[in-house]
Amino acid sequence: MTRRFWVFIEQDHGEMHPVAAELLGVANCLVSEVADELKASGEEAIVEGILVGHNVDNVAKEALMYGAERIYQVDDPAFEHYLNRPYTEALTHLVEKHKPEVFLIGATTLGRDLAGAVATSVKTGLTADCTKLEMGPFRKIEKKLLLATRPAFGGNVIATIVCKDHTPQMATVRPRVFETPVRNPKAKGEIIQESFEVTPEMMAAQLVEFITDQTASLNLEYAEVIVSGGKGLGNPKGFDLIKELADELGGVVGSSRAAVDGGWIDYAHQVGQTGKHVRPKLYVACGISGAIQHKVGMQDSDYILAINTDPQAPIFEVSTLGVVGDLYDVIPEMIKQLRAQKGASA
Amino acid sequence: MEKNTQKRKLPQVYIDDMLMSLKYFTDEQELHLAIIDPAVCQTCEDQPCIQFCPVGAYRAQDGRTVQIAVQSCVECGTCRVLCPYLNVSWKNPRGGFGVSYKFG
Amino acid sequence: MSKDKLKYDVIVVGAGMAGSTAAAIAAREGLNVAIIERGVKPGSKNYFGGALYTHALVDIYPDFFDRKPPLERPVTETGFWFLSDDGLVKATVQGGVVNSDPIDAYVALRAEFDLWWAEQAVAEGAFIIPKTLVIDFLYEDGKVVGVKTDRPEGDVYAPVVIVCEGVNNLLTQKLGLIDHDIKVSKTALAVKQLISIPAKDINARLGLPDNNHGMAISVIGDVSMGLAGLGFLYTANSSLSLGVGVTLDALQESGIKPYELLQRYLEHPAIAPLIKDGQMMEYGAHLIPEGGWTTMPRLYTDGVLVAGDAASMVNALHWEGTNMAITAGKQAGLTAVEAHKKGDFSAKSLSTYQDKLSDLFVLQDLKQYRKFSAFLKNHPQFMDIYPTFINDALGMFFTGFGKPKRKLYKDILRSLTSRRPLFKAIGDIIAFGRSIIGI
Amino acid sequence: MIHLLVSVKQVPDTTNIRIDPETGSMIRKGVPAILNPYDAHAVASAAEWKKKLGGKLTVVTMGPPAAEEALQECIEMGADRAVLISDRAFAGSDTLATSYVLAEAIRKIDQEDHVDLVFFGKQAIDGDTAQVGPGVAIRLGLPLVTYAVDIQEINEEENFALIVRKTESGKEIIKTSLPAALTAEKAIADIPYAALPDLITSLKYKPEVWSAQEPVAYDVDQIGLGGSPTMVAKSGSPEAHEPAETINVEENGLAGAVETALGKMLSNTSVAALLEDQQ
Repeated sequence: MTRRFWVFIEQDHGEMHPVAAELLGVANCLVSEVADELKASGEEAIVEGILVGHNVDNVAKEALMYGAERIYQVDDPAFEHYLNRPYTEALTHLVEKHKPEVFLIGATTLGRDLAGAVATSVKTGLTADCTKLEMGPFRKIEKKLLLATRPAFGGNVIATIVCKDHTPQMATVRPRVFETPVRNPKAKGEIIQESFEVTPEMMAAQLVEFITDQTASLNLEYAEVIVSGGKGLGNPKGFDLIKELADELGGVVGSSRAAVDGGWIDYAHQVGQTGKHVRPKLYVACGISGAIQHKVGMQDSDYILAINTDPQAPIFEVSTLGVVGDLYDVIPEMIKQLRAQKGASA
Repeated sequence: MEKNTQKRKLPQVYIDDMLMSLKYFTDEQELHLAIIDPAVCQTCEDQPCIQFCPVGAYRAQDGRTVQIAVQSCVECGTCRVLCPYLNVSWKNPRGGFGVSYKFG
Repeated sequence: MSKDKLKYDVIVVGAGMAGSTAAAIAAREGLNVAIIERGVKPGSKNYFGGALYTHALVDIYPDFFDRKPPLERPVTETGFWFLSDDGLVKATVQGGVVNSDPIDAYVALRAEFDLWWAEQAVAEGAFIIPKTLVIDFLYEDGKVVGVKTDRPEGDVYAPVVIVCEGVNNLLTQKLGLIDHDIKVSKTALAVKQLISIPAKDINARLGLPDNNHGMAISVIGDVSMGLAGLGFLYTANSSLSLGVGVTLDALQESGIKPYELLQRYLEHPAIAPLIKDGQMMEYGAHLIPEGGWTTMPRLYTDGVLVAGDAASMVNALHWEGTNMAITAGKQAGLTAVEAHKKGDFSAKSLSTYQDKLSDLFVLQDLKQYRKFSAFLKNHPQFMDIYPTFINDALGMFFTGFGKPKRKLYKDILRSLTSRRPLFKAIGDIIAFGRSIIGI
Repeated sequence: MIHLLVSVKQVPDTTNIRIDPETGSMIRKGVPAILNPYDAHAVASAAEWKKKLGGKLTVVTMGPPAAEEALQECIEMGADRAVLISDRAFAGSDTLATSYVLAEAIRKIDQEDHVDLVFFGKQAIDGDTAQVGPGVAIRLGLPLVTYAVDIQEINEEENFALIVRKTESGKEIIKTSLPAALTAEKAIADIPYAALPDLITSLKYKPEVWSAQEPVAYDVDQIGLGGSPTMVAKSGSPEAHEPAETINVEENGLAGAVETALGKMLSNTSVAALLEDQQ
């Protein structure tokens, strides 16, 4: 019997979503964690990608390069745009046909409701927004189970959840929680076309119009890059430097409450408990000590760079990377090197 | 008790750490506090609202105008009573909104 | 929704100590009573030090303790702590008179207790309308016949309205029962922190034998940095309530930020060890009306009675506010019942409310203490010189080993006279006596 | 006449959670229970459409008796009928069991009076799983539109609805036949300030209480712990973040420190992608 570790390969108009690659990496780790059981039982384990869409052959090839050994591809015009019902029915059919042991799906807006529907349709357990996944023993159950760890009650409690005697054990994971595995362009693997008959009843909901959101005004809450200034700037003029770095990174200017208190910048820029909650991809905190009420407003950012003269500043507790130094030196140097890089690659 | 010589000074307090402990039902549609005439604040000598609001909801902006973080208010009334120019439009929040003490 | 008018026999504005009591008393006599509370639930807008006094609670519900009220620790030890800059003299009393059965005072947390207290009024038949703000009155030929709320279709009618809106008595002012807003010289701002500390640590650090013992302490001296005001410490079951109240004019003159004054009190060398490793559960602030007699509005007009903080019913020196509110609430409730029996809701008919209160401690005490807040303002020595002197005097007395005692007593006396000439100190004591006797 | 239904949940208010340091479990005392914020906006939207088109709004919740308060809040916002599904047998239900209980209850209500559109909040702020809505929709065979930020049209004659949903890359307008299901973002509707008579009605309203036996006879194997494949192996408070890796300007020199920092940032694919977009 083959132990199948599945990953849903999410794609958007033929573009593979990076979270799929991250989860293929995780799936291969899980397989390595059951190597001892495989040797003992003589069973085999395989990481397989599940791809649903229309004209998505290149996505299948791409997935093989990130560690999928086999792809089941359902390619049909009905699946060109994501709709919950047809996608759920197709996945349910594949699960019932191949009986995977573990099924990982990216916790994107698409993945979150697709996983909920599939888990219910297949009558199995699902753990959402996991921050850690591993195969491990649980009580007296003979085979290792998927131990899925996730935050609950607004991040105040961390729980490890198991799905016993139901398969597949399903879990969703937010993008960028796990590293992206190395892309191996020479990877080989099998792509199996699976057919699935979509009934009209499944197509009760249709996409009528799609409005891309480039024009979303760069307001703080939805900005992708935020460069924030705090008390460490010393005076209002400091925000000119912050603005320059923000423009260089294509971001917007934020601030801590202390800067707003000092009257250096308008209240609309304030990030924090009594200001705005933000989740940008990149948050650069300059001269911000990082008192708790500021951290609450920005700790969900994906990547946090903090620049502060004080190595003990609390901001370093939540940042991904810290530079200990005077921002009036560090920022101009950073702008210079960014421009140099742009110059080189332009 | 350790003996220290000079009189104990006033500690620096970051008011927002206090606010983290409070439960608010924030009224998205109506603000119950407002500055009646911002120009008056610019002439106000010591701006007591900023100094004595127990939750630091009043903040000086550039040019000595005053901004209110209304959602931090605990409806104590100090600003209304201390404002030398009666320049604060002070109302209780709409029913069900504002601070909601968990312990009290 | 039915279009006919919302009509009750009595409307009570505010579900605090006074409001819920008035509603319970009126409902008990068979009247159809509505309490209109602006908070999400009764208690969510109420805040105090503080302790509740058994005499008032039992007067409303004789079976009070059988109802299992949500009280914190009983107050088995109470008194003054005199804080100097870095020292402390504890003048507290326990046992004896304090050890009555049942105990005279219980520490409480208002969010939980006021909700329970309002539920007792509901059990008597009152109806609570939460999440609704009363913004004005409804009149018919000059007489109040109901209230206007801030909700659509929000008019509610009743021949008598009992206003228990609390210290910010905007409605009472709107009725013209008082011609001014609350005064900076007659109002204190109190700020407080409730700090969670395991019960066994509270008992160990404060010398309480078990969780069934508690403290209510008035803290005088360094806590208010010489400003006219008082600090306090109350022991809840597994948390400590520590705060300080200072009159607004003194605070304004000092330029001190209220939360910095509180933090300084919490960092006092004698206080900090009590709250070590404690977790702050809630910070809050509230005004306390200290004008008493001198800022009391007229207590009644056509169709309206006023009770509680809205009527300045607080005796700051004795930390009496909630019991006055409960007592006044009861008399207001009874007055409403009588008015219904007489079918006369005029000011004259409702004036019996004032007469009832005059025979009780509420108005008597407030009248007697009418000069006290002015006294405090003019005698700052009670807030810094005398507490520090008491610390020095007792400190020297109990460490005067090997010192010629004649010199010791001279030093003790000089530690007073160096700060305040003797005849002035005596004058202060006399002035204190007069202000609390009310002559 | 339209019949709309909203599935709601009463949740502990997680913005004020305190964790008992010893046991690592949540301290319940002093933590108010509230109507899940996303559900409140869903009810507000359903109430708007019920008033506009004329019809009935039913709300349903699965929870302890105290959840009655959350249902009263829905009546205040304009719901006409509230059903509380409460039974000890449901204790410990995970999302699979929960979606079974809710789906069967909605099926029963639909038999009495056909339901045109089922609303869910996007997610519950205590569990944050966002699985119950999709689970119930698939069990009832309803087309599902998630992350709805606006309902443009509900057309009873031609039996369709136009719903706008928000995704990372933009906004989609979905046309779905009725009956259907949607999960709502807060933007779908503002919460009204109820008229006093509605508030008073809600205070006196007693919801219908359904048990595990009637009026729906639930299959015991699909509810409670027995019906829940997932269970909590262990839980505790999050370990403190260890401080970030820091580069010191003094030690590495200004240019060197910034270069290393930029290098590390660019090794992160999403940051690298971001910076390329700016070229």
